[in-house]
Amino acid sequence: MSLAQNAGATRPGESDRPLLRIDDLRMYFPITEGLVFEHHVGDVRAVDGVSFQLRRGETLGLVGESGCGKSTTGRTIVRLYRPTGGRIEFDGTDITTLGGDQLRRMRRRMQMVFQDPYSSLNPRMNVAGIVGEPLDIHKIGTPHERRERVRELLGVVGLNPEFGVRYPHEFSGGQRQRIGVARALAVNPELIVADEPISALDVSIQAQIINLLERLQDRLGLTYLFIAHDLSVVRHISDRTAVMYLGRIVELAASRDLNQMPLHPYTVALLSAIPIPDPAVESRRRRIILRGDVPSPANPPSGCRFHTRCWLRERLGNPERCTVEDPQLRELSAGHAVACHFAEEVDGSPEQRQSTGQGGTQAAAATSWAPAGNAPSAAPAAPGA
Amino acid sequence: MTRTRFGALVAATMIVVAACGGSSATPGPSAASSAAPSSAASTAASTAPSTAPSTAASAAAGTPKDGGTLVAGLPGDMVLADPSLVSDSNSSEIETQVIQGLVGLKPGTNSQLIPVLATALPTVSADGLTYTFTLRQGVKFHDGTDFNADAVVYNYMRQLNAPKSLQNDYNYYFGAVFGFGADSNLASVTATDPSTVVFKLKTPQSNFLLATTLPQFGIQSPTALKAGDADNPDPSKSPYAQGQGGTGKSMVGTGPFMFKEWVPNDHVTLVKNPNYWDTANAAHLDAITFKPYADQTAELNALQAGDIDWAQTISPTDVKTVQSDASLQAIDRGQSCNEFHLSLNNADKPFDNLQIRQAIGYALNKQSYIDAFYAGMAKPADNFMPPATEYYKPLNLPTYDPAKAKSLIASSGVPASELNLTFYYPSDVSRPYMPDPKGLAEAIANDLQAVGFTITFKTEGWRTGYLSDSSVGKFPMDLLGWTCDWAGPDNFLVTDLFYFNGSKPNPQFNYGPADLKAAFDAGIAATSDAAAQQAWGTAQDILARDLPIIPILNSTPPAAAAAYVQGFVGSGNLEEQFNTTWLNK
Amino acid sequence: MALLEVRDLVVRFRTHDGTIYAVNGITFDVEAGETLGLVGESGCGKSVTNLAIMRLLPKPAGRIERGRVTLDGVDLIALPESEIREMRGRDVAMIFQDPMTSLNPVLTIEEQMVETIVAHRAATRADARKRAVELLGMVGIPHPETRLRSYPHQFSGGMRQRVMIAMALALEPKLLIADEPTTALDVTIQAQVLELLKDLTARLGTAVILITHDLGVVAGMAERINVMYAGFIVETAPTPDLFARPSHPYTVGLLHSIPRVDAAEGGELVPIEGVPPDQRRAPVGCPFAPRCAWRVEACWADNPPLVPLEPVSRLVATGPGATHQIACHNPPLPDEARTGRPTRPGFVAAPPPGAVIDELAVATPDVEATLVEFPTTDAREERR
Amino acid sequence: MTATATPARRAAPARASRGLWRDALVRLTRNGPALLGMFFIVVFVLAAVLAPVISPYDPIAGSLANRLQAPGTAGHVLGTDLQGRDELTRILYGARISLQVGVISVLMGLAIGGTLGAIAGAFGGAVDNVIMRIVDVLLAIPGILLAIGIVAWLDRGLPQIMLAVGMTNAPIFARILRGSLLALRESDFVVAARSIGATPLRLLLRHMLPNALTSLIVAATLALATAIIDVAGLGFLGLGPPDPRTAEWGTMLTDSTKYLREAPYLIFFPGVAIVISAIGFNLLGDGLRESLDPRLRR
Amino acid sequence: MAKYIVRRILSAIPVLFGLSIVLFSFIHLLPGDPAAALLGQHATPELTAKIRQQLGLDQPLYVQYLQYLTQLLHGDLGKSVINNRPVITDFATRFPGTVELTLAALLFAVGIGIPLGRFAARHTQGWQDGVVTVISLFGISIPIFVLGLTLQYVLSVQLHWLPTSGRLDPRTTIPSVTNFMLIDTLLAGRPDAFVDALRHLILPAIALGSIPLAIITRITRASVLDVNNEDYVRTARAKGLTERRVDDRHIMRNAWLPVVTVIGLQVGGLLAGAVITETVFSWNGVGRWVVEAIQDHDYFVVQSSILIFAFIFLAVNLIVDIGYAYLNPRIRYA
Repeated sequence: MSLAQNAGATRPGESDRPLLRIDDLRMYFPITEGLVFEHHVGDVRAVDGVSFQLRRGETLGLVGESGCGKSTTGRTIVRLYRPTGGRIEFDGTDITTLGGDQLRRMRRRMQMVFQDPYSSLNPRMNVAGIVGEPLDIHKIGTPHERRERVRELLGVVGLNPEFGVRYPHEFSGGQRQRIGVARALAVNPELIVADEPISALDVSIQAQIINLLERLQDRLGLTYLFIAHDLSVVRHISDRTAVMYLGRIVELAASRDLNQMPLHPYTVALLSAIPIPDPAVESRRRRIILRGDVPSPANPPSGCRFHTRCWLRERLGNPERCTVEDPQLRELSAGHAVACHFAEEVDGSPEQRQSTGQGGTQAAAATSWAPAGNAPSAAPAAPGA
Repeated sequence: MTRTRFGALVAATMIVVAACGGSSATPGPSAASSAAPSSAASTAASTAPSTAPSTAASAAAGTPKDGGTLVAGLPGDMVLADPSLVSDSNSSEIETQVIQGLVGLKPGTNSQLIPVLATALPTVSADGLTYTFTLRQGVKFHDGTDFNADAVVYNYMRQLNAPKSLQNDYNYYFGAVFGFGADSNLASVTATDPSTVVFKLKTPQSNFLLATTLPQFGIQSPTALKAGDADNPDPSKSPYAQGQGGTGKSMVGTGPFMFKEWVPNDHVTLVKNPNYWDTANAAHLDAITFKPYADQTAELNALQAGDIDWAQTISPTDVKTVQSDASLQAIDRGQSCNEFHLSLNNADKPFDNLQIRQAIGYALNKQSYIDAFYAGMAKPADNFMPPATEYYKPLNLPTYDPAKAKSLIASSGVPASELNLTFYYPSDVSRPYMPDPKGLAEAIANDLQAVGFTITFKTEGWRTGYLSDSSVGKFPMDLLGWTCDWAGPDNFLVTDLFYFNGSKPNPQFNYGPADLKAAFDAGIAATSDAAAQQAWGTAQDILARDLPIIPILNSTPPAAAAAYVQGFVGSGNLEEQFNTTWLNK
Repeated sequence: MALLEVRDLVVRFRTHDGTIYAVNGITFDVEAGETLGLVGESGCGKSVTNLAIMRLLPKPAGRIERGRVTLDGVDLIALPESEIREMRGRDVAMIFQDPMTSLNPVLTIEEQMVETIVAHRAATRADARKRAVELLGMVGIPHPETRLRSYPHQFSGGMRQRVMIAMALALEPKLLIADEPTTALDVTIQAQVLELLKDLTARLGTAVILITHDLGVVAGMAERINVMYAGFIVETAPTPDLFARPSHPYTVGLLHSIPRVDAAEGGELVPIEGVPPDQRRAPVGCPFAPRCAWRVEACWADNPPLVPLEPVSRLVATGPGATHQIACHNPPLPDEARTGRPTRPGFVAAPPPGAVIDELAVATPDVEATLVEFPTTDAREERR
Repeated sequence: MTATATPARRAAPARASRGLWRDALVRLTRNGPALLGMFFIVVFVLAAVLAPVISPYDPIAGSLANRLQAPGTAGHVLGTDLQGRDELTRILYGARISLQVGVISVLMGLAIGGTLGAIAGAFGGAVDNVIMRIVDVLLAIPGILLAIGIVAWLDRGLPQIMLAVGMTNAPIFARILRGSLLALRESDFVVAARSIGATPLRLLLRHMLPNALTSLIVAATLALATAIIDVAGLGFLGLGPPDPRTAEWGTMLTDSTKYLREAPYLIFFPGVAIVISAIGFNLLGDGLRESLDPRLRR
Repeated sequence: MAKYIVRRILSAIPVLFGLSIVLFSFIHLLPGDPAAALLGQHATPELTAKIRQQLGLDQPLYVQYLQYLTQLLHGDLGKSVINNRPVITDFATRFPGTVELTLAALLFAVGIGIPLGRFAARHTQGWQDGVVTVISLFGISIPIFVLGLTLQYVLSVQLHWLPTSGRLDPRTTIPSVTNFMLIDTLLAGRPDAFVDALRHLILPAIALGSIPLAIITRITRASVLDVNNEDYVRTARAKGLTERRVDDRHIMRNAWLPVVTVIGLQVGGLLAGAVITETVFSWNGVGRWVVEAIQDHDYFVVQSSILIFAFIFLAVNLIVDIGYAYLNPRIRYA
């Protein structure tokens, strides 16, 4: 089976099955204490009940601030950790507790791209060795075939195929990230978990990698779980976006919907906090400044985890429900789920409109300048549209 | 006196004692004469090579001044503060300053007896079994109690009836000379009046008086001994033996110096006895501090730096350095009372072959060792005992002749495979008779290799196996020597070398023909000088005939001192009294 | 006379690997009370510029080779060490990127704040302490009295940066240099800190040099922006001008490299190709030429000076009316700036002279070309 | 505006690609002190290897007649020793012993400590805990005492000395290796390899060990210096090789202290030999540290 | 902090436990009959049998080990086979000597090493740094006994500047109270003896301190340079603090941390070095005792002194760790 054949295709009889199904995934890291014998005194609830599905060929963005559990979710999915609870189903197979050879075989089908292009490549291996390692491990092809494949992979990610003999330290950050992508592609994976693949890169390089990932997806029919803290990047690349806060998904929607019609107070605040490279927009925007810091995942607040910082709750006169009842993710409109008791109150609020700079009376006309392919939406999103 | 060779020696001397005949022994030659120290010096002059240092006796010019502290370096620390319980030379050297016996050695000699706490040498019964001593009056122990006949009896009886646990390990010399309890050759010690003590022996014992000069037979204050629990079966629990409490509590004798303090591994301090009975020979020094030094280099360094005033033994090769330093003086002890030999186990191949043993004798260039390691302060040995020993005679032993050695090896018929010799040397020590065992071993090996032997070296620590393993014959060939306890032929030929255990010879050499045993028995039992001369002469001839081991040399180990140290009288047994010593500064 | 005047500043580092050409002759002014944005990617020289102003370049490697820096007319470079030290903290203060590493971990916040005040004012420790409490309250730290006794690690990142701000503003300096003050922070915390910074500096009338790689941050904060590349200022303009008419290919590239959160869906990003220049080489020609889509022959040999975008009668260096200047031989047309690519018919970027430069070996991804011959997976694997 | 006038832009030098090891080697060859260290080491290795070629004399057999010839005496550049053997020859043969004991003891230490450290670092958890407690115990015993204890226990002899010195290094190596491995276990590239499906053995051998090796190599080089000193120290304490004729520097020096005043050069030359070779390895070790980890350079 | 200390103390227990097993094995795995080995030259069949019984060698190993452990916990370290004194008695008189020596050496190493390291760090590009580097290189490359013998020969034997060996001029007698010469001389009201004791201490302390000196110099230099590159030092300078304050307060307070750890680790090296130093300078301490004991096969002494040395090493490192924690608020308030 060639990569070309794989591209965008589904396997027979697998048509509607999601490639990845995550159900109530929980990943706790124990906190131990003790003078002589360590005993378990609590957990860092890095991931605490996350559910979503990922269709073949789709990109799901997972966004949130540091410590929200997005990276842990990604790593748990590729089974770098053994989950504390919940279920991970890959292409119909439960891989939650898979081990040994079975897991190793499964790993061929899901690969990861890491954040730091400097630390994620073994400095003692040359590029050919790094990119070819998955082939080695899974004993794919003859040595000659592997060499050829590595050369091709380097070409695919935009590197000179002759660079295989070089070592990682001889490359710049962007080039290294390309090597990381090539490594992930080596065994024709179906799912790629990209864990903040661009946040360590210079601005001018980020676009190169984003474009590379998008093109590869188009050509090879890849499915991405794209993890990042930057909502604008996630939104750009993802079909759907999930926003995480303290180990939970608080909002999950089509990326377009999420940006134009955020329904969770946190998402609204997050969007509003992102600076927009446009002084005209910036000058009219009013940011929602969240109070304080994210609480510790070892001791999450009761009820809604966001209630300690929630602007909406304050506005609504601090309803008790927020501190008592844990809001479940509920679908407010088609494909738009949110975990907030009062999400309806968000919709149409000035905060919602202002969050993306579309508030106020003027529309796009007032925008001083915008790149063509990167322009603000023509009109403010219609509430509930 | 040196010993640490307990087990073997005990056995040896017990036999000697048992073998003693019933005749009286002459207590040393020209014993009671009070010859001037110059006689020692003249002996020294005859043995010392031209490069040898001046003797201390000749340096003792001028009028002695009183006062000052002498810091003396010794090769090791004192072991216990009770001389009756020690057998090592360091303890003995210290304790001999404090504790006196009934008789002693004339300063500067190894075998001339003089009375000390006795008014004269004892009268001996014709059968040689009864010795009667008349004691000095008015002598007081350092704790103020009186010295008298009861004290003498107490001291001997305490050792005779020593607790079992002390008998071999601690009361070594008493055991060696007399034996304990019912097995002892000492039948009784009685005080007939406060100034008379009578010793009765079961069999005559020719070495009785000479042996009694050792500090191990010194008289200590019974009061202090009792107060300090000196007879505790575990000396580590005895305040007396541990030197606790200072003057009058520990090491309490009658000598010119008194014990003051002992800081283990650091120093022992003695102070002048202001009430010494022999006012003419009272100490000049206010105090002596003995410091242990692990090796001779450190000791000499300390001497050069002025940390110490006197060093008991320095390496002979350093004599030149000392002489070139105007602030120092080297001290020649005059005559040798030691021997150094190459031990051969005659039970091992190829040492069972006389021609091989002789070949080894011819192979060794003794003079070259003397030149290299002794700075000339030794003589090639031509006997198994030093020349100053009674009844010594030259034996014309093989001298350096490698060609002859080779031809002897050839004619011996020993196959080449047996010419590989395993050679033991002690790794961590220097002795008065072998200042550099390692260097000597290498030089000897070199000579042996030159005539066709090959050498495999092995080593053990001096105290940690070398002595014990050597004494039971585990080594085919090794280096060993002996510094005399007393300068009699028995002390070298028998005690040191070729004693018999019943009819079994010393396992160290596995050599002992019947005629040798007969000669030894005759020598010890001899009641006249002529008989003794005859017997010991025969024994020496037999040894020369069989050459069971290879005597190498007799050395005169040098001491060194600061130039201002005066009046010191050296002695071949390395156990000098410091009462004549004074500081010219 | 502007508050700060920087003239032809050249900074180099001497290292084992040779000289690093960090800042290559830059000139700019900061007016009192003004906020100037200094934008560029890592290694463009923006931080070095400011360390040079403070005379805090790492010794002995970093050296100011040339140039003049005056603050209120005082030549900072000629100043003796003791006097420049006096000015630090009092006249010019700095805050840095990582508030964790910028605060001394073994000293309490109190010690660190008090020493700053005491170093410049003849204040007693008690007075200084009172002032510290006041400052912490001012930057929004709850319970300043007790928090003063804490150590840096007992604060969160955002709080630490607030402490840094309080410390920097303790003596009400005329100029605050904020070097990527929010880069290490989460976006919601960044919003808090930026708000605070804006608010306080406005209140105190402090001029700010805001260093950042994020055009979004400066868009909302700065009145004027210098875009730096490879140790040069390549474009300078009042903020509205710059965004209204980005005119240097690098500025255009930057704006096309990041998706906007308010952007309409779709649209591909237009990245700047290649990698930033190796600063161990002496700059020759335009430093951006190897990555530039608009480069012409002259770019390879000749580094264009910073000149007004349009002819002006009088060059205005600072303030909201400052002249828009760029350093480019062939600036993109407004339409091209909008698409991010040269659209002039028949235009081809000038090929490099001589040997192919290493960096250029990185090509656009060659996805199409290599889809044919991938080795098949191991048959044995498939059967299992 | 051209800031600096440099004649022409030079094209990037076409250079062969090289790994970190080769990079490090290149850096090493530019490190003056390290080169000096290597020079000393090369001299001593050559001395050790070529001793019989350089010197016509027998290092073992001597002649008392020829003893203590002063340095510079015809035919004896460094004089002769107590047994009349050529001192230069002894020094040359001593290099053999020192280097041999040094290298083998360090290898033993690496074998023991490396294995312990690798197991502890690779497995972590309880295994790590047990091994590290053992290492702590060994580390708590001051080095030379451990060596003395081992020699006292196993008797004197070159193999015992090698083992003794090796054992003093083993816990240090174990700790270094384990530390690096534990750090590497969590490093991104190891996680990356794990996510690809690499087996634990592969992770250890291909990813962790090669990266942990640098610190171990530096430690081993520096340990060579201490090994030479430790061996000499054992000789000084009288626990050197049992054959007194053995040309071992420490023993040579110690034996000569008795003759310090007669022949100070007999202490000086072995002393210098020990110091110079220790300096050689120390310089090389420092150089390696710098070149293997360029961040350390200043 | 208290919790940290308790945990740190408790963590030393398994090490001591392990150590006791190692040392127990040391005696019991000696080649041949331990009783015979213990007796050495004294060995006679009866005595051997007696010792076997005394040592409980006829019992199963684990019983023997438990006995050994019980004795240890009661402070019974056995008896010397050479002089039959309880090990603890001799130890008490010798140990202060070793402590005095190691402390002096440590003081020398720290007192000179840290300023030297700071000095070098301040002049990294200058010749001063080169000189310091060479000094520290020699420091770690010269064996203690070579340095010790050289110092002794030149400064004492040839120049008579300082005494060659020992702890006090043997002509001076002062009562032993603490066995710390410097304290005892003062207690005895003998300032002259105090000076003399100090003079005796100089050469051994230099010889012993040379290696730690070199290491502390290097680590201080490296640490100061490291900290000098830290952001907070840049902050401190940017605040306009004087260079001196930056140095003392911001750089050194942090640079201390690795130095403190290294100083703790050096104690092990010092104790090991004391073995050789005390031999060279005839210093009456535990180190020389161990060497003599090994030569004498006095295994209880060897066993006990290794145990005590290790215990001290652990204790010092415990103290150092606590000191580190105290200096480092990140641990203090963890």
